[in-house]
Amino acid sequence: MYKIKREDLPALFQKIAADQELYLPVSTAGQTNFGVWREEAEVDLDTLKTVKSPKDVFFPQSETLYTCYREGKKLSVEPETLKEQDFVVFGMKACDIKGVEVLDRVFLSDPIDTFYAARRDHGTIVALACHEPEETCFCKVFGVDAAHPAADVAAWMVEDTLYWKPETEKGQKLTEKLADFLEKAEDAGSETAVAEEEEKIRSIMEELPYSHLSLEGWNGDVLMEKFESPLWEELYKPCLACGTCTFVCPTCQCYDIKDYDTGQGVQRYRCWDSCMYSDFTMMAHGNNRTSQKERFRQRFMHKLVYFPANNDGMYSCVGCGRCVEKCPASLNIVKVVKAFQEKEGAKA
Amino acid sequence: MSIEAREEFKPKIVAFCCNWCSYAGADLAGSSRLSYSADVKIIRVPCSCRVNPMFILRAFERGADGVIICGCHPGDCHYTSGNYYARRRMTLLFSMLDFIGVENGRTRVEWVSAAEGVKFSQTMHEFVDKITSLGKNVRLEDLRCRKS
Amino acid sequence: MTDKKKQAELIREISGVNPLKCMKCGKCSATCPSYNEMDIKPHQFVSYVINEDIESLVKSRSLWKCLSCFACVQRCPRDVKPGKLIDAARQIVERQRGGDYLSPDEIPELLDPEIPQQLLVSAFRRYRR
Amino acid sequence: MQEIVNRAKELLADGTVKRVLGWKAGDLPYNPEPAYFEKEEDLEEFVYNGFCGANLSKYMIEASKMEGKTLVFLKPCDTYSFQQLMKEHRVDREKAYIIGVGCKGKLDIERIRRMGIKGIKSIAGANLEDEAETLTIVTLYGEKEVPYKDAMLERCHVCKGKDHMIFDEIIGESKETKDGDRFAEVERIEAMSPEEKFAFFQKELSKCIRCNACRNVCPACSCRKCVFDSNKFDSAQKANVDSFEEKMFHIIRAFHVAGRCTDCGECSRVCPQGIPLHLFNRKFIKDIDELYGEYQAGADLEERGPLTSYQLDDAEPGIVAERS
Amino acid sequence: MLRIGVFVCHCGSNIAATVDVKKVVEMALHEPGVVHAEDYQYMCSEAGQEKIRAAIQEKHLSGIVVCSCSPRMHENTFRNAAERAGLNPYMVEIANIREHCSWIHKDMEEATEKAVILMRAAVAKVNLNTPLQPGESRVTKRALVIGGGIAGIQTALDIADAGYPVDIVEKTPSIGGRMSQLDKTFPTLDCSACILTPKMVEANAHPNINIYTYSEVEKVSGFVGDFTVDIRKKARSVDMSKCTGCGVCQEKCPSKKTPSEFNRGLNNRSAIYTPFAQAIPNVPVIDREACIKFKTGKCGICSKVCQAGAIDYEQKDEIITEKYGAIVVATGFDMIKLDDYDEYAYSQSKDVITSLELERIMNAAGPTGGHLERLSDGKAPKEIVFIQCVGSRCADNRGKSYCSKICCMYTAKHAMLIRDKYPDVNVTVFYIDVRTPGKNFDEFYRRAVEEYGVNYIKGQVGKVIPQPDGKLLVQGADLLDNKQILKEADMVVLAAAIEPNPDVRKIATMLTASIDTNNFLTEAHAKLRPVESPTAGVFLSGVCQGPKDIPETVSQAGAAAVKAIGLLAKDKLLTNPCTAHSDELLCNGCSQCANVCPYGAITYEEKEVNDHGIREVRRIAVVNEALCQGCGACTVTCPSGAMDLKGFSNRQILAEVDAICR
Repeated sequence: MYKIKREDLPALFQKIAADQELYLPVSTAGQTNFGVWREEAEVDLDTLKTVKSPKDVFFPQSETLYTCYREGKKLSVEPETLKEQDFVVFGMKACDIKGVEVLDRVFLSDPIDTFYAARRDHGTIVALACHEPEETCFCKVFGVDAAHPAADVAAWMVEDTLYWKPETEKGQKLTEKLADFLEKAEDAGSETAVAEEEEKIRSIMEELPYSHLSLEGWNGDVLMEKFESPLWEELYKPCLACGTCTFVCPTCQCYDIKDYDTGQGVQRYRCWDSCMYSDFTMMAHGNNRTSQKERFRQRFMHKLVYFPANNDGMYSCVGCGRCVEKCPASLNIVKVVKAFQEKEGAKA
Repeated sequence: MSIEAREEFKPKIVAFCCNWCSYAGADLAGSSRLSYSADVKIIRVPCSCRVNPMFILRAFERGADGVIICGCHPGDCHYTSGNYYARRRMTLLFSMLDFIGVENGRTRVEWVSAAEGVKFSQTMHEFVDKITSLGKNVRLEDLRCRKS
Repeated sequence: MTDKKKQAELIREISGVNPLKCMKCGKCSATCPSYNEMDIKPHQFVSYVINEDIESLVKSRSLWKCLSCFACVQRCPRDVKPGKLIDAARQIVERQRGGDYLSPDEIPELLDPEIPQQLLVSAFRRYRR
Repeated sequence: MQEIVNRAKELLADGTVKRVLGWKAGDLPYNPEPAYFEKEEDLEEFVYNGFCGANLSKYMIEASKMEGKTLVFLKPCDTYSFQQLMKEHRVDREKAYIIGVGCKGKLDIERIRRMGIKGIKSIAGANLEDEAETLTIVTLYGEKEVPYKDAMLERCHVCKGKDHMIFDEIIGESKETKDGDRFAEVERIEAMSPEEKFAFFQKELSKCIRCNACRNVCPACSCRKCVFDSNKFDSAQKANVDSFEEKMFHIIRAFHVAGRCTDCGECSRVCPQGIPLHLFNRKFIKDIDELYGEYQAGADLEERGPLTSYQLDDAEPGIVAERS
Repeated sequence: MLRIGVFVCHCGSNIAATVDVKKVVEMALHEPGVVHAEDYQYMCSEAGQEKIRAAIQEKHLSGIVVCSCSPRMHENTFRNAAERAGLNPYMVEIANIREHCSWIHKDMEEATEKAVILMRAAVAKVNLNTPLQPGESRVTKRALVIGGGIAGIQTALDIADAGYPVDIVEKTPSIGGRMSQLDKTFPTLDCSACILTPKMVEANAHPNINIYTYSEVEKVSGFVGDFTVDIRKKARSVDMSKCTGCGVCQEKCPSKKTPSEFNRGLNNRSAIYTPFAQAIPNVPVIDREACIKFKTGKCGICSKVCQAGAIDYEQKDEIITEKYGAIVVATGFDMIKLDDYDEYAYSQSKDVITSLELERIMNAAGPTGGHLERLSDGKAPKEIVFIQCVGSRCADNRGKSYCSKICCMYTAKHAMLIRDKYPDVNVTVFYIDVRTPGKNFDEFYRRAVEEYGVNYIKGQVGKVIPQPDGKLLVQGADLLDNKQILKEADMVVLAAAIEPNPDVRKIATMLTASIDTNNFLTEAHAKLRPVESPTAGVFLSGVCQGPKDIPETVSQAGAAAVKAIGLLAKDKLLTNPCTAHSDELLCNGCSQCANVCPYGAITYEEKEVNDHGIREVRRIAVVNEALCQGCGACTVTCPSGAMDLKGFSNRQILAEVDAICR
C-alpha cells in the first residue's frame, strides 16, 4: 500500500496526465461529472456521486464510427480509429465499477464491441472508497462493497491522506510509474486507518434506508408474471418519458446509430439511446412499444429480469441511486421493487 | 488578423428574400447593374414570415458567417401582415443570439421594396463589410461541418 | 495616378462631394452673391473638378472671392455643394503653404480686433455641419 | 392537508370526479411523486408538502383524454400553465375539477444537497401547516437546520403571486415568497461582453446530456412529437454531439415556447445537471415585456400571444444591436 | 432520387460574358441526381424550350433546373415547357444566374463560382420537389376602380363597355379629378372641361357603372377574383335621391369662408357646396367642419330653402360591403407642398403661385373669372417668370428625385396662352432642360419660342425677393451667357413637382400592393407588365404608377381596363398550388397557426387519426387551399413542424441552405 497527502494530489494528477489522459470528477458550473484533467479544471473528490456515471469514459455518449466523404458523385469511407493510448480513470466508486462489469457483459461478449474493448484495454481504474454513503445508495443490495472497491487500484481518503493500493497488474504498473509521488505505507497505522475507514463505511451502509431492499422474486423464472402485472399501469403514470434515468445510469447500454450530414459527406455515429423515448427501437414498420407504459416496463424488466436471466443472475442495476436522486417525477427502481413487494406481499 | 488574411476571408452569406419585394429588389439591383459581393447567395421565400429560426441556425451550423433576411417594408407585405410577424420573431431570435454571446452583427433584417435596387445593393455591401470585419463564424458552427 | 488626378481626388476627399451628381441647373450661380466678382463661376467649379483641372481652380480669382456663405450648398438640388468644392481647393492651397489644422486653444490667440466679423460668421457657417 | 384529502374523498364519493391527480408520499422524506388516486382508500398515501413542486397541469393533457372528470390540485403558479394549455386546446376544462391549493414556496432538494447535507433520514418543517421558518433535517451525519427560504426553488423567490388564475375551489392559504428580482440574473448576463456571455452559456450547456427532462416536463412543450424527435427539419437529435447542438436545442425550445411559457420554472427544477434553463425563457419574457408590453402567458384566455400578434410600430430587429 | 436535367442559358452575352456556362454545365453533371446538363444561347426561345422538351422525353427527366434569368421573368415559360413535355410544371426550379449573378459581378471566376453554387442550391431544392396541382377559385365579375379622375373614369368606361359592372370610389364630392381643374390641355389647347365633362356624364349614365363619391375604401380582404371590400360612404348630409341640384342651398348658405379646394384655396366656398359647376353627381355635400348648424346647432337655412327636402343633418357614414374580381387603383396625384422652397417666396408673396393655381386663374370659372391678374393687387402683370423643376430632380430630401414629366409641356402651354391673350406681357422661363418627348410636343414648345416669343433661359433661379413696391426680384443664372440675371417680375409661377396622392400608401397597404419610396405603386414588371401590380388582381391606372400626362394616362387607363376585363372574362382561376398543409400526425391542434393566418384559411376539425397504431380523435388544423395564399406564416408559428408549405417546404429551403453553405 502507498499513501499521498491530499494536498499533493494535484502534482500526482499532473504527473499522470503528462503522457496520458486522466479522467476524474471535475466540477463545471456547479455540477460534478467525470472529465479530462486539465490544469485549470476544478477537481472535486468530495461529491459522492457524479451526475452522470463515469461509464462514458468507456462508452461515450456519442462516438463517431466512420465518416463518408462525398466528391461529386463519388463516396469514400474513412473508418474511425480505435482508442490506442492508455488512460487513467481516477475516483470511480464501487458501484460504478460494478456498472462497468455489467457493460463488459454486454460489449465484451460475442460479438465484441471493438470500440468499447479498446477503451477497456487501455484504461486503468483507480477507485475511491465511498467516504460518506448517502440515503439514496443501495449498492449493498447488489453485493457491492462500497468500502473496498474492486479496481486496478483501490484508494481510501482518510482525513487528509489518500491510501493507494494497487490490486492488479495494470494498477501495479501505474503505481510504479508514480513511484516518485507515492509514499510506501506498509506500517500498521496505515493499515488500521484503512481498515477503520472500511469498517465505518460498512456500518453506515447497514443503516441506509434502501440497503435491505429485497430482490426476491426478481429473476427470469417470473418473466411473464412480472411482465403482465397490472401494477405497471399505475407505476408508469408519473413518468415524463425523459431519459434522465438512463443517461445517469452506470449500466444502461442501449445506443442508437445515426447519420449526420456534414454537407460534404456523412458522419455515422452512435449515441446513447433511452428506452424511455418514443422512438427507441423504432423500425420501418413502426414501434413495438407504442405506449409509455410499455417503455417504462421495459427499463425495469430489463434491469431486473431479462438481464439476470441472460447473465447468470447478474442484475443490471448496481444501486448507485442516481435515478433516485435525479428522476424529475421522483420515480425510481426502488419504488418499483417496493411496489411489487407490497403487492405480492399482500397477496401472500 | 493581418490584412492579407482578411482579404482571403470570403464570408458565406445567406440572404433570405421575400418573393414580392426583396427578391424583386435584388432583381432590380441586377438589372441596374448595381454590384455587390458574390459572397451573398439569395434564397427565395414567399414571405419573410416563412423564415424559420431553424433555417437561420442551420445556415450557421453549416458554416454561414452571416444571415440576412429581407422582406417588404412593414405595411407593404404582399400577405398583409407576414413581415410584422417576421419582425417580432427575428427581433426575439436575434436578441437570444446576442444573449448567448453570438456577435449580433451576424444577423440582420432589412426591408427592401421591389423598387429599391440601390438599397438592396447598398445593404449587401454593408452587410458583407460587417461580416468581413467580424470574421469567421465560430460560435455557432457545427465543427463536423468544417471542411477538412 | 497622375498628379492632376490626385489633386481632383483630393478635392473630392476633402469636400466629400461627388461632382458627377451635378445636373447643370445653375442654381448655385443663380444664388451666388459674389457671382460678378468671380472668373470661374460656381456652377463651373464642378466641371473643373470633373476635368481634373484643379490648377486653374487654385489659380482663379474665385478661390478668394467665395464668401463661404454656402447659399449654393443650401440650395443645390443635387447635393453637389459647389461651395464645398471651392473650399476644398482653398484647403489644398493652405496645406501647400504649410497651414493645416488649428487646435481649439490656438483660436483665441488668433482672434484680434482686426479680423473682419464676416470671417468668423463664415467659419461658423462652414463648420456648422 | 387533511382538509384536501377529505375534500378529495367527498368528490370521489359523490361521483363528481372519477379520479384524483395529486402527489403520493415517497419512500424518502423528499420524493413524493405525481399520482392518480381512483379509490378513497388510496388517498391515505396522498401528500401535499414543500416537496410537491411538480406542476400537474401537463398531466391534464392525458387526463383530458380519460373518461370522466379528474380532480387536479394546482398551486397558484400551476394554474397559469393550465390556462395556457386551455388556450391552446390541449386540456379540456370540462374534464377538470380544479382545486387550487395554497403554497408557501416549494423546496429544492438539490439546493439542500448543495449545502453539503447528505444521508438524509428525515425532514421536518416542510408541511404546509408547519409554522416553522426552518427545516430540521436529520441525517446519518448529524442534524442540520436550514432556513425554509434558503431551501426554496429559484422560481419561488420570484413568485408570480398567491392568486389562482383558474379554479373550482381553493383550499389553503398561500404565502408571499417573492424576495428576488425576476430579471436580475438575465440582466447580469446581458451586461456581459459577448465573450463572457458565450463562455457562460458554453459552460452551462456543455453539461447538457439531452435527457429531455426540461422538454418533457414543460407544460408549453406539449407537442405530440417534438421537432427534435422528428425529421421535419432534419432536426432529430438524441445527443449533443457538437456544442452547436446544445445551443440549437435550447434556443429553439425557448423560441417555440416564447410567449407561451408561463415561467413555471419546471425546466430548471428537473434538470439533472442544474442548468439554469429558465434564463432562456426569462430572456424572451423580458424582451417581450420591454418591446411589446407586459405579457404573462396563462394569465387569461383571450389575449393573443406576443408572437401571434403584432403592432404596426413594433421595434425593428436592429434594436438588438442598438441595445447591446 | 429524381433524374434531373440542368439547362444553362447564355442569355446572349448577358450571362455568358461573365459566367463560364460550360463550367456550370460540367459542375452540374457532378451533382447527385443530375443526369443531363446542357447550355444554350437563349433557353427561353422556341429552340431552347424544345431542347428542354427533348431532354425530358429522351432522358426521362423528372426534375428540371434552368440556370437563367430571374424566376420572376421566365419561371412560367419553363414550367409551361415542362408541362408540354409531360412533366409536372412544379418540378422546375430556376437558378437566377443573371440578375443575381452575371449582371452584378465582373470577375468571371467569381461569377462562375457563384453560378455553380446557385445551380447546386436549385438542384438540391428540385430533388425535394413534388408534383403539385393547382386548385380553382371563382371570379366575381365586378370591378372596383379607386379614384374618379380621368384615369379612373376611362378605366371604368372601358370595363363597363365590355359588359362588366364597375364601381368607382371617389374621395371628393365629385368625380373629375385633377383634369377638371385644368384650363386648357397640351399640345392641342383643347379646353379641358370640354373633353372631360362628356366622359364624366357618360360614366354617370352608364348602366354598368356605379359611382360612390365622397367615399373611401376602408378595408380589403380576399384575393384575385374574390376581393371583399368595405367602402365608407361618408355622410353627405344631402339625400342624393331627392336633391335636384338647383344650387339654392349654396347661394343661401351663410358660411362662406372655407377655402375652395377646387380653386386651390384661391377663393372661398360655402359650407354646403359642390366643388364645381359641372360636378357629377351634381349634389352638394355639407362640410360639417364649416357648417354653422353642425358647429352650433343653430342655422339650418339650407334645409329651409331646399324645395326638395333633401337636406338630412342626421345622415350617417354608411359602410357598403361588395365583392370584386378585380381592383384598379387610379388615385392620381397632387402638387408637393412648397414649405421647404422658401427661396422662391411662395409663402411670402401672393404673386408667387404654382402652375395649378395659374390654371385656375386662367380658367373662366376660376377665382378671377379667367382674367390674368396678380392676386395681391388685382393688377395685370407685365413680366411673368416661370421657374421649372421646383422640387423635381432633387437629390436632397427637400424634393423628389424624379422628373415630374408634365411641367415642361404645361409651362410651354401657359407661356403660349399668356402671350397669345396678353401680347404685352413678357414671359421668361428658367429651365434646366426642356423635355418634350411625345407626339407634336417639341413642335409645341418650339412654337412657344418661335411664334410667341417666350424667353427661355437655361439656368435655375436661386432666389425670389419680394420688393417693397410689390415687384418680385428674381435672381437667376443664364448658363449659356455665363451671366447672373437679376430680373423684376410681377408674377412668378413655380412648376412644382407632382407626387402621388398621399392616401395611396393606405390603399396600397390594404391591397398589399407594393409601393416605392416615392409612393408610386410598383408595377409587376417595368416594361412588360406596366399596368399590373405584383399583387394579382390589382391594376394600375394613371399617375399612381408614375408621372404621366393626359394622353398617357388615358392609354394606360385603357390598358388597365383590358387587363381587368381579361381577368373578369374568366369563370375560374387556377389557384397557386404552393399552399400550406398540416401533417395530421404532428398537429397539436393548438390554434397558433390559425391566429397568424391573414386569410382565415385554417380551421380545425375533430378527426380520428391512426398514429402508428394509436387511434384517437384529435383536434387537427385543416387548410382551405382556395383561401391559402402560401405566405408561410403558419409554418414558423407551428412548433412541431406539422405545418409545411408546398413548393417552399422546410426541407427544400434547408437543402438550399445546405447547398449554399457547402
